[in-house]
Amino acid sequence: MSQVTGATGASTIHGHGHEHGHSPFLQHHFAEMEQQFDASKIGMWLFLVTEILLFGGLFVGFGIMQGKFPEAFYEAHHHLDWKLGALNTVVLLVSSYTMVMAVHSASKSNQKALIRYLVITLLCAAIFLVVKYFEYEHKIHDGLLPGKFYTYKGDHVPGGQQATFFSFYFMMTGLHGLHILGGMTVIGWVLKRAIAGHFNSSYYTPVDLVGLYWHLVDLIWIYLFPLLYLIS
Amino acid sequence: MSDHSTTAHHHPPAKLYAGVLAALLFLTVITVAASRVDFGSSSINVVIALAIATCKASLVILYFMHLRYDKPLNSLILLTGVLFLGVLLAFCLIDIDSRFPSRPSNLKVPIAAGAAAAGAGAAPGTAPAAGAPAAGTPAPAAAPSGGTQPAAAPTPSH
Amino acid sequence: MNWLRSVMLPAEGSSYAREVDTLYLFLVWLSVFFFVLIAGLMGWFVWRYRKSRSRGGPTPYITHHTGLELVWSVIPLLILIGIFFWGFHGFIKANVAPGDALEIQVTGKKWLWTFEYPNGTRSINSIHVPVGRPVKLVMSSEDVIHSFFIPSFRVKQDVLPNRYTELWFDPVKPGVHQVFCAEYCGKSHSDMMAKIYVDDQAAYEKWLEEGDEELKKMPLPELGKLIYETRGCNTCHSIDGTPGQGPSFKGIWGQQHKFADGSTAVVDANYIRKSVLEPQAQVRAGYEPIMPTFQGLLREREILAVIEYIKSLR
Amino acid sequence: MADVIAAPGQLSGGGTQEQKNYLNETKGIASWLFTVDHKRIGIMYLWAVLASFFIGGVFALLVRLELLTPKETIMSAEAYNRVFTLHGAVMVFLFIIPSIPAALGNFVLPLMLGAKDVAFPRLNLASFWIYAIGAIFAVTAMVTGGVDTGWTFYTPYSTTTSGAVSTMTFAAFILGFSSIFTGINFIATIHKLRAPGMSWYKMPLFCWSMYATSIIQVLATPVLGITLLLLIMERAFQIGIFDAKLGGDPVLFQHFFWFYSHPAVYIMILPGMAIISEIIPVFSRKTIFGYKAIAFSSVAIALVGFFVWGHHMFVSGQSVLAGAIFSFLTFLVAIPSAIKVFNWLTTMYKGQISLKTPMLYALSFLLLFAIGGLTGVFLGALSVNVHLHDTYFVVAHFHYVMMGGTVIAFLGGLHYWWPKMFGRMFNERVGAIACALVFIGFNVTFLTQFVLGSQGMPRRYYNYLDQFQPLHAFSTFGSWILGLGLLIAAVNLFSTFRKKPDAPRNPWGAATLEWQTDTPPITHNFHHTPTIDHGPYDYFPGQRKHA
Repeated sequence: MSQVTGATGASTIHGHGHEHGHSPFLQHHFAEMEQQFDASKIGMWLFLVTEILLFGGLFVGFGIMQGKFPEAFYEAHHHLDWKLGALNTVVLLVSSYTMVMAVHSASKSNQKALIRYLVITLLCAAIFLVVKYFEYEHKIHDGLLPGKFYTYKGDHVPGGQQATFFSFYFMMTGLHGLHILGGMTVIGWVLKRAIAGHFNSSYYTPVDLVGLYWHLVDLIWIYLFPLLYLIS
Repeated sequence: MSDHSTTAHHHPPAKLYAGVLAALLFLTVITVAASRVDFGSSSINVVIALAIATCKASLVILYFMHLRYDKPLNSLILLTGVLFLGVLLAFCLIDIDSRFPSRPSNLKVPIAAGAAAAGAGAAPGTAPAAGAPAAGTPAPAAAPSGGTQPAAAPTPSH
Repeated sequence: MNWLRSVMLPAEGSSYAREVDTLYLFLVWLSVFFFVLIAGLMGWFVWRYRKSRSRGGPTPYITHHTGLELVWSVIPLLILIGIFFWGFHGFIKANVAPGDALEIQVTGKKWLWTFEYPNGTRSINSIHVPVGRPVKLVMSSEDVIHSFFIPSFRVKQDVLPNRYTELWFDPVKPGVHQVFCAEYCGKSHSDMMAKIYVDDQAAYEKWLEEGDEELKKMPLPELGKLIYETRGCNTCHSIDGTPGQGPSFKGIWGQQHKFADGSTAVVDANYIRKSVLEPQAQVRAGYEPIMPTFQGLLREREILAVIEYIKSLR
Repeated sequence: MADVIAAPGQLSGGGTQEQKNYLNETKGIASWLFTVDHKRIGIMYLWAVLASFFIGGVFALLVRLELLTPKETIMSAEAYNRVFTLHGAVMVFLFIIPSIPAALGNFVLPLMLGAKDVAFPRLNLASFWIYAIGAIFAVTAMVTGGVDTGWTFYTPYSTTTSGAVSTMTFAAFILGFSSIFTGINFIATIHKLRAPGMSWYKMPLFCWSMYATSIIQVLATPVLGITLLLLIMERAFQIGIFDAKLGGDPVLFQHFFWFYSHPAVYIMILPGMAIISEIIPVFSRKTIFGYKAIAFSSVAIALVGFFVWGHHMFVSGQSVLAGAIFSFLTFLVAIPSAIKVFNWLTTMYKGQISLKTPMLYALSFLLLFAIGGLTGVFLGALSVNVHLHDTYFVVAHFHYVMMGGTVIAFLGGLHYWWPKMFGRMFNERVGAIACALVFIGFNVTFLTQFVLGSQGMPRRYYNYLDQFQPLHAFSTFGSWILGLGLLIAAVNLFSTFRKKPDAPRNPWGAATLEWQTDTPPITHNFHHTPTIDHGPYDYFPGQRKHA
């Protein structure tokens, strides 16, 4: 309950209709920008926690199934190309960097740099998806598909747990891929608004929040990469 | 009325972000290297891989997501979320790992989906369960069904 | 005190049941005490401090009373911790079977229970056990999760498809005990019942060799009807013509039946005997090959009884 | 505001001419369906939730009617399995989880905090729309073949049975997001939009309980989302995580499901407690006893509630160690609930108690929730749980807590805030009769089920042994009385729309902020932002010497 001061801290003069340079983006039910910014940050972090728990459920399921069938999972992970995984990790880390630079330049009202960094971030995301496409295409070709579509014949460890591994592989990377797509559309929306000049040092909340979301997507990949690609 | 321009949100210098990126890339190299080395049992390997990933994650959270410069409530929210994810993992593991798969001493007919009540010595005549293929199922009876094998104790599933 | 036990709980079948009952009755009286305390206080406050009786002045401004609040937090906590250990003690007893128990293997399958004794005899939906000797059931399921529940022994254990679960009881006096399936498992979940006959040693020995006494004297069609209802035939074969998971028995005697492999045969004694003992050999067209074999489950006389019963279903 | 709160009834003379308020400011369907006003969204949620309650109630009456006699009474086994499943699913996902937080909470929380609206109004509207889409999926599942797996969707039955299981699980998945959005909204609102001067301990206890409920909604619902997603994947592609034949573990589904579903029962009861914490002090005209105890108990229930889900699985093949840990933690989570009941009881000591309809419902809540809580102790004790698990004892226990607790509190809150919402007073006498009928019908229906369950009658049984028939018949008669009582309460409330708004600004003389503004409130809630000079339960001036 540390957050006690809340809205009352700063402002003494209150009430209706007291205009003193309100930004056009201040919504009617907030007293001033600081309160609106904090509220949106709380909302965003709560949303990020729900994402962490959503992916967390998958990670826990994967961890338990790996605990039950370690040899089958170790055997199955050889089909994954760790070099492509590492490349994707680097691509996402760079995109995180460019995203945070975008937020930084937005806070400095540097519109050109903001637009440049957002475009680079979008490009990195696109590269990530292209690499992902190659990985999937290779798996589909070999028949390493989830559940009942698993037609790969060369399993050494009996019992068919490789299919479970690939079920988890496709669910985790698939859900993550969907979140990347979601992230790209949202960055596109922020880019459109940046070009329209909506953001300056006193109001760049959307850029900040989209940045938080993008870093979370990168965070999930940081955990996905070692757990899926580098089982030893 | 406090001036609500950028001083309200402290922003570190741009060079710090470049340093953090370099650290992250370096840690990625370490992750790949660590996976090459076998640190004894597979669980230790997983713990080390997770430790490195957590370092990278905390770098991203603290600097890229500004959690270090933000109001403490946001970190409290994140910590609560991660804590309850840990609760889910811990309590599931308490149950699933501490469950010993009990085996009957007099088991003659392995419990496989296909091998319901095969007759003693009579024709194999396996009557597979509704709809399930008669193929040998993995858990727990890896042994083929039917027949008079001596106590075909199934390999434990875990 | 015993009137409450007889009203609330089924008759005790095993020694373990007594321990559960004492904790259960303790909890009943504890709940009655707290409920009367709360209801009584509430009733008294509502009557004593009703609006029409008050003088209308400000009510006392009592915000908290640390002592009182500590009392009603710590005391319930201690009581509950006590109940935890009592419950845990009973739970340990229910989970660890004695070494010399008679081990019977149970298989749950959609809507019937099959049992197998150490000496190989099998039975469906009913078992006979000697009184005084603990019995351990080792259970697993062939399709979905079921749950083996014996109210009079106060024991219950889920039956899982991927592993064995155990349940044990030691019957104290002869009698018949009802078994329910307690985990929802589909259409005939409520018909998936079995019976445990607790016999004294002599009766148990006799049963092991040649089966029940009164079944011998029963006329064949009537015995056939009893087997139809108790051995699980009714869960798949109807007798009113409506097809279920298996074909209906109504009026099939003497009919020409087509099989999945195209061949046909007239329904007669041999046809029924073959489909009882080797159901997979000839499966009727349009039906799944899911019928379990009754080889070793039905004695010779019981198969004859089933044939007579089907013959009687004109 | 010199004198604190006028005694009830003095502030009469409400809406003589047609005052401008949130109901009549803008007209037309579009102004409702695309509103971002938290009050209108609350009202829309209210109608949707009452409709779901009606549908779920009809299914309940059908279940009880079928159980009047052992064999077939009015429907076949498959039909019965579908009806009891839909009763469970509709009541849980469509009614009881959104009912108090989204319907009453949306309306009242910003008013109580002195705010103009919730923190994210558009997210609030999105939450309602997602609820509507989820409800449509649920109805399609009902129509296209129904679901016969029970509202718990246990595998491997749910992955091998026919029927629209995937559609219903997808509906529950979508409804989960509606619940998450409400939770996010309320946490941000409570943190950032309290009126000036309203510290955390001057906030009404309703807001504390809503805060605790939102914590659970945000932390538990995503795990339900991923569990249902895995279930759909298992049904569609046999991915082999829950299916035993492919090496999966059905008990793992139960762990994931109950990790959400036990905190979900606290999502259901905490809002009920929130309303009781508001009603009892008002109708006793006495300040709440143990404000901080009740506030912290709410948050404690929310947090400890995440550690106890294993008591649903004592006999499911769970290990003895896990059983012991879950049983011990279950007893810990029972303490805060007990503390709250004792605090409400002590609030009434030396008060001036007026038995208006909301208070009657609050008193019924105290009795029924006490029984519900005490029977929970039976199910927490390990050895007794082995006998009582999956029997009618469990059915009676959770109906006492969910229906006797949350639904009775919901009815109390509905009557309490009805004048504020629609500006019309309901008939007290008819309200009292309805409450009495509901109380009697409820007890007749469910007290018998405790006996049924203890005697070993398993739950979800279509056909039962003849020895249980008298008790089942008695329980079915009770369900008719309960149904009648609810019908009378509904007619009593809806008939208020036939007359002109006649409710005074503060009919009950409450001290919380929502009763200081107009009845029904204007769109922006307050003419000018309220300043806090008295506590939420200070009914007499100058009493608050020490904060």
